[in-house]
Amino acid sequence: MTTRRRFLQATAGAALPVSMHSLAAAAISPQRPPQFRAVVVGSQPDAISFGQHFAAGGTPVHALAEDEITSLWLGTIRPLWLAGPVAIAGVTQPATLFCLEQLAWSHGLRVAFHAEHVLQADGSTVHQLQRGAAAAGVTATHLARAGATWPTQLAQAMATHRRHRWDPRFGPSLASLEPALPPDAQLLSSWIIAPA
Amino acid sequence: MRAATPVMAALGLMAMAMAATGAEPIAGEAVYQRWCVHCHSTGRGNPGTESLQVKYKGSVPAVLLERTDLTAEVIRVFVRQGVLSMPPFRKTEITDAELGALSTWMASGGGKR
Amino acid sequence: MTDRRKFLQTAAGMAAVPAVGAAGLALPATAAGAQVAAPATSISVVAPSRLPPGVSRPDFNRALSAWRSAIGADGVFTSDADVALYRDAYSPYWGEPEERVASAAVAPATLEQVQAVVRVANQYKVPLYAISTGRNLAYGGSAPVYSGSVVLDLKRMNRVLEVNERNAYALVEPGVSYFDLYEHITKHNLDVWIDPPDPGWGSVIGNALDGGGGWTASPFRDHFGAHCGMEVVLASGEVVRTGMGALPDSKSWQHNRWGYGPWVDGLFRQGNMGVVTKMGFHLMPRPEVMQSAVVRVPRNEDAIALLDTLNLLENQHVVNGSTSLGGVGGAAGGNAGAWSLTLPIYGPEKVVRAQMEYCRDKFAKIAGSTFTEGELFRTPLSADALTRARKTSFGIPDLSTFGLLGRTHADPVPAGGHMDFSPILPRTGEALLEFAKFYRDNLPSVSDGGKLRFLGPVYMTNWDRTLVALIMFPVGKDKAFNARMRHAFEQWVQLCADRGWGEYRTPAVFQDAVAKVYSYNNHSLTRMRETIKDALDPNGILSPGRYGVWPRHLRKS
Amino acid sequence: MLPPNVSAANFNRALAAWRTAVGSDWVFTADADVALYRDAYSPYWDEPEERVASAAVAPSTLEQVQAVVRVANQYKVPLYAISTGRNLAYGGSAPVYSGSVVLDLKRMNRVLEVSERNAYALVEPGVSYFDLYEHITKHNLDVWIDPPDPGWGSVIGNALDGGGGWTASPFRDHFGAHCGMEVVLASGEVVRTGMGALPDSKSWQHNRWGCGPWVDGLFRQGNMGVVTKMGFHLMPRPETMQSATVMVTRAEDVVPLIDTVNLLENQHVVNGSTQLFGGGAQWQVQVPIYGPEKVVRAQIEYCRDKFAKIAGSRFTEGELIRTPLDAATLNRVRKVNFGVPDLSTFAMLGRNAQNPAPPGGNIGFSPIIPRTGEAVLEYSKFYRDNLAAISEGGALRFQGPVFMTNWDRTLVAMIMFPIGRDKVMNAKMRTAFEKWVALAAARGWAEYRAPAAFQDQVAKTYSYNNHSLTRMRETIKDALDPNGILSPGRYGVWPKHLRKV
Repeated sequence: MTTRRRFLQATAGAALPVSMHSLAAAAISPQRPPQFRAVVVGSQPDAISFGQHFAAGGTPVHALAEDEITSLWLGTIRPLWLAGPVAIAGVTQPATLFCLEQLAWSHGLRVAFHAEHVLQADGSTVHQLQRGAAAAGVTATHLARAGATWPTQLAQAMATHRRHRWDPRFGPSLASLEPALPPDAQLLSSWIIAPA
Repeated sequence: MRAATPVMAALGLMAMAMAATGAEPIAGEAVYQRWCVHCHSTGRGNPGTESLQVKYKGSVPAVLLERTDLTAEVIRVFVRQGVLSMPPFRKTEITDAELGALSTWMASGGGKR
Repeated sequence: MTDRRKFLQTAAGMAAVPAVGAAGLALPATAAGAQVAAPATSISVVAPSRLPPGVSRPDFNRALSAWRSAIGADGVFTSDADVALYRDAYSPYWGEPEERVASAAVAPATLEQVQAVVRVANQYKVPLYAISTGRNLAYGGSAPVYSGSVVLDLKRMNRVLEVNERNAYALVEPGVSYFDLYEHITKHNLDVWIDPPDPGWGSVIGNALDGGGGWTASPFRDHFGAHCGMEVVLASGEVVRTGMGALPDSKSWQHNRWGYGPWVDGLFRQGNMGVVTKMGFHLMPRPEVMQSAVVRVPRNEDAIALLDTLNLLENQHVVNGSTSLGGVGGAAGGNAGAWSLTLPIYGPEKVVRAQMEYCRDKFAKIAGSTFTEGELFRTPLSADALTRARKTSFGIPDLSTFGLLGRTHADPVPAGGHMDFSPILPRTGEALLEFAKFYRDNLPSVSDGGKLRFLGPVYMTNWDRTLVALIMFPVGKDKAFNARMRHAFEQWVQLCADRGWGEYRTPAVFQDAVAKVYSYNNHSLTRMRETIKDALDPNGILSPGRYGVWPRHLRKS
Repeated sequence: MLPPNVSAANFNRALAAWRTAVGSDWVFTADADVALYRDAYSPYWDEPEERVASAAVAPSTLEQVQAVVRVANQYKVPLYAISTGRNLAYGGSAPVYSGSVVLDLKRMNRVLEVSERNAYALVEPGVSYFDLYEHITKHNLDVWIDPPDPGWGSVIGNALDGGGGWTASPFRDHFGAHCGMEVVLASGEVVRTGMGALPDSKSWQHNRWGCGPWVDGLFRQGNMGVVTKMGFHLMPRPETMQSATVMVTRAEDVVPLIDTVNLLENQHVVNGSTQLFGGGAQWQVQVPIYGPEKVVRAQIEYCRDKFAKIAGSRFTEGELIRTPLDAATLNRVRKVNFGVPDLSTFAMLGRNAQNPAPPGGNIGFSPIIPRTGEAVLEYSKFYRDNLAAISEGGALRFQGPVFMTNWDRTLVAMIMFPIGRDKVMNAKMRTAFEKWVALAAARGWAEYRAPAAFQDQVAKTYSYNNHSLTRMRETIKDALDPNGILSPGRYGVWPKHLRKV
């Protein structure tokens, strides 16, 4: 009879789809220690490609099954932050950022960078930087110019940029409230949660 | 969902008693059915009858309605003062008029005499 | 099936009560000249002060005449004979100066009349004591806690306002007794059950507000817990409706219990913050069958596994009936067939049989235990089945309980009344054994070397998750006997308090002593209740002193 | 920002006193820190009317709570108590009275006791459903908790706001399943209710009522005190759960459908959280049952017979699931139905007919209607008739109505309102919410709970006898909290000095 504790540990691992595991393992040796102790990505294609870049660099990347954050939080991120505030990044649904942000506050972390990407019906993407462009070393025009490769460009910028601390003036991000979106457009959030 | 009509049980509720005699309920009997029947009728679970059986050991019937020696005045005193574990009955429960009708009805053995 | 009655009789057998002379009063001879033994009372022995404390004669007369014009002269009782009817038939101070008596009584018949009576009382600062049917015997009956109060008798408000079969609820007035509600349900052929306590003549509302319980299935046995919505008259005379009733012409007053915002209903439980004039109750749809079983365990310490198993079964709602724990062994410390437990289950036949089997498996784990299934009763009960069943366990009110403490073969000359001492213990076998030993150790001193006989302790498991050790004190009309019983009662209260055991309910005369036991942080809960009382009833006119809550002007600081 | 009616001098004295009481790093005044207490789903987001905190104080012990409250009472600084502050869709962590100092109890997160034998827990306000579940798992205790949708909320906070969960009755009614409280009053005095009033009582979490007037209800959706401990009755792990769904295909069959659900629930044959889906001609209800296998199978069969009486209805038995669940099973069921807290309500696919709330900001309009099929049909028509006008021709996209039967004997017809960053859209949503409240009240329907921004309006619909219940509550509030410092305005109860005559 599986006791509750054993299956809780078991489910923690389930958050990582097999593909992501293999990518991380095959990575060439990273030049520098990874910027983020974890990268979280939703199930959308752009998010996956954002994650692949970090996986290649040896950063542990967690793709959420059906954007369900619970097991990742209980199994991976909470243990990380219980040991101390360490930066994480991701491209996910706004609600995932909202949950992680709320949980981060009591561990001494805040949203240092937040950008929103409106995936239009016609396939194009409109970017809007909400907070902390400096923290990620990226601008809206930079992303716009990248066209369909914006996820990789964004990942590259974040991976190489050094200063991921949050600005003491930052209060809560706007992750909880959706902007007015054109019909059948999709919204993705990219973010960094970092210590002061 | 509708089950068979719940049996009236041996409580002898006013409706049952009325149906049985077919006559307009004599005020006295209605008061008896409402207040006295639960302790002073026959059968199991009648503390009044059991108490009077122990007290008189059969020298007089334990069931009040079978008594022939009760006067309206005695009934009135017991109803208004109670005895042992039988508490008195207030006028908001049994009015003087109802007590009058009850006493005469019981003293006549429930209208039999 | 050992039912409470048989068990109590065995307990009663242990405690024969010394003969008590009945203070005789000559009675008119019966028609046949036989001298009818007089009821042990005389109405003029105690002349009630006839003037409420702190009220001038002119003010009291003004109040009386205002009441007469508000509710009619026949609703205002002032003569000695009428007012004496409000004495507590089981008062432990019977015939003594300290007996709590009414100065008068008023009996309104409608909400508007209740409001008028309360407004007049508030104007002239006349203390009222509200009773519903006044049948709260063993807990104070129809007499006031504050002697000299005017009794507000709600018996004439006896309308069954609604019984809804589809959503299984009733809305009643305070004067409606269990007999009245049962009669209504039977007459209209409604397929729901009521949950009667022992005596069926008590008020459905009154019993709930005093924290009483009944004998069918949980959660309906917790009468206050099963209520849904109230209408209450405050000391100002204003009327309030709680829960969804606060919404004008709400359609769900008896559906949702909580309503919106702070829930005030609890203030009226064992309280004096208002006069309840309507109350809704959730009822149980008629269960198709009931079957009970009896579990017996051989060793005294088996009580631990027995109660743990019972808790598991009840907390999973596999057992929903009113369980009752029996055991002579426990009290006497020996091991002869230590404990027995009845397990009634109500529901559809196939479900009850599966639940019974599950219980059998669980109790089988206790070495040496036996599990005996009783008869499966199908409802509605046939006349024949009724002769074998205990009515109250099938939602049928009766008064058979008075057979226990009245004059019986086992007890030919009883004291007459009784009062209940009912401390709450933790719902564990360890607590049960601790209490049994505590009782044995203290019985000699508290009972004057065995001269005073108490009935019990009866360990009652019929409140969900709660264990009550009930000890019954006979009370009669003999002053010396009553005084010693009172002293013993107060001793038990203190001895239990020192062990972390407090009563769930208590007779009026001991409500102060018991309230003082709930003294956490220098009586902070009592002081909080007093703060609320002073705000809602500044003149302190509603049931002063009930459950130890006194208005400001009567609190000895 | 200063709390209203408090001088800068007094506010500074209060802040200094709080710093000595709880330590300066637990008194938040910096804008960025205080901003974290904004209501993430505020329908007034970024507008002048948004209710915001002036500061926040986070005590970690009973004595510190008493000290903070005494100081607030001394300088008449309004406090707003939150447990974990996750009461999203009902006001979150922001105060009802803008400018109040938030009393954040998140640091009081000790699980004080969990008894497996007597199936109860005693917790502090900062304990979330995750925390309690983790405690039970770590100690391998064979009891279940009853989590609401997001599992990060406070066990105490959710109960005090009238919330509910998704396992079996009576545990789903969180306030109804509580047993015993410890509360700090506005005077700073501490009170214990029920058997807790008896010094070193041994049955505080056994018997709920204690002796004498029961005051616990005053703290439900209330502001009469700060609850610092609360006991809860828990359910022993049920051996199995099996659900069935019943479908009817004629609109009027929703009447016998609900009558049958009522009969089964009122007899406690069905104890799981039933749920009504559908609309128009097609209605469906689920009847989950928890308990020992043989018992559950007999109960499901009984349900089958009862529903079979509805001509044309279809009864489909679901899988019988044995507990404890292995990982694979847990991943394919709705965790909260098995006492496992999660945050799936925020996931994209977390949206389901049972919980249509959009992942982002939303507020719920949740009126109680009678638990009958007729009421469902009447409400559906009421919604259809008024939708066009209130939604401004469909411009405002509400979700619902969702007919929730998971409170015993109660039926809630919830309509969800998305809240975004667009001030114009939010303003339209607010107006629409107020219209629904007024229209429903006229039909004898009113809300069981309300977001902070609408608590006043909803309180006014409970107006029997010229608002006599509200006035009674105000009388008690003025007596227990004369300076009106505890959560002023919560559920429409305002202190004397803030009541517009």
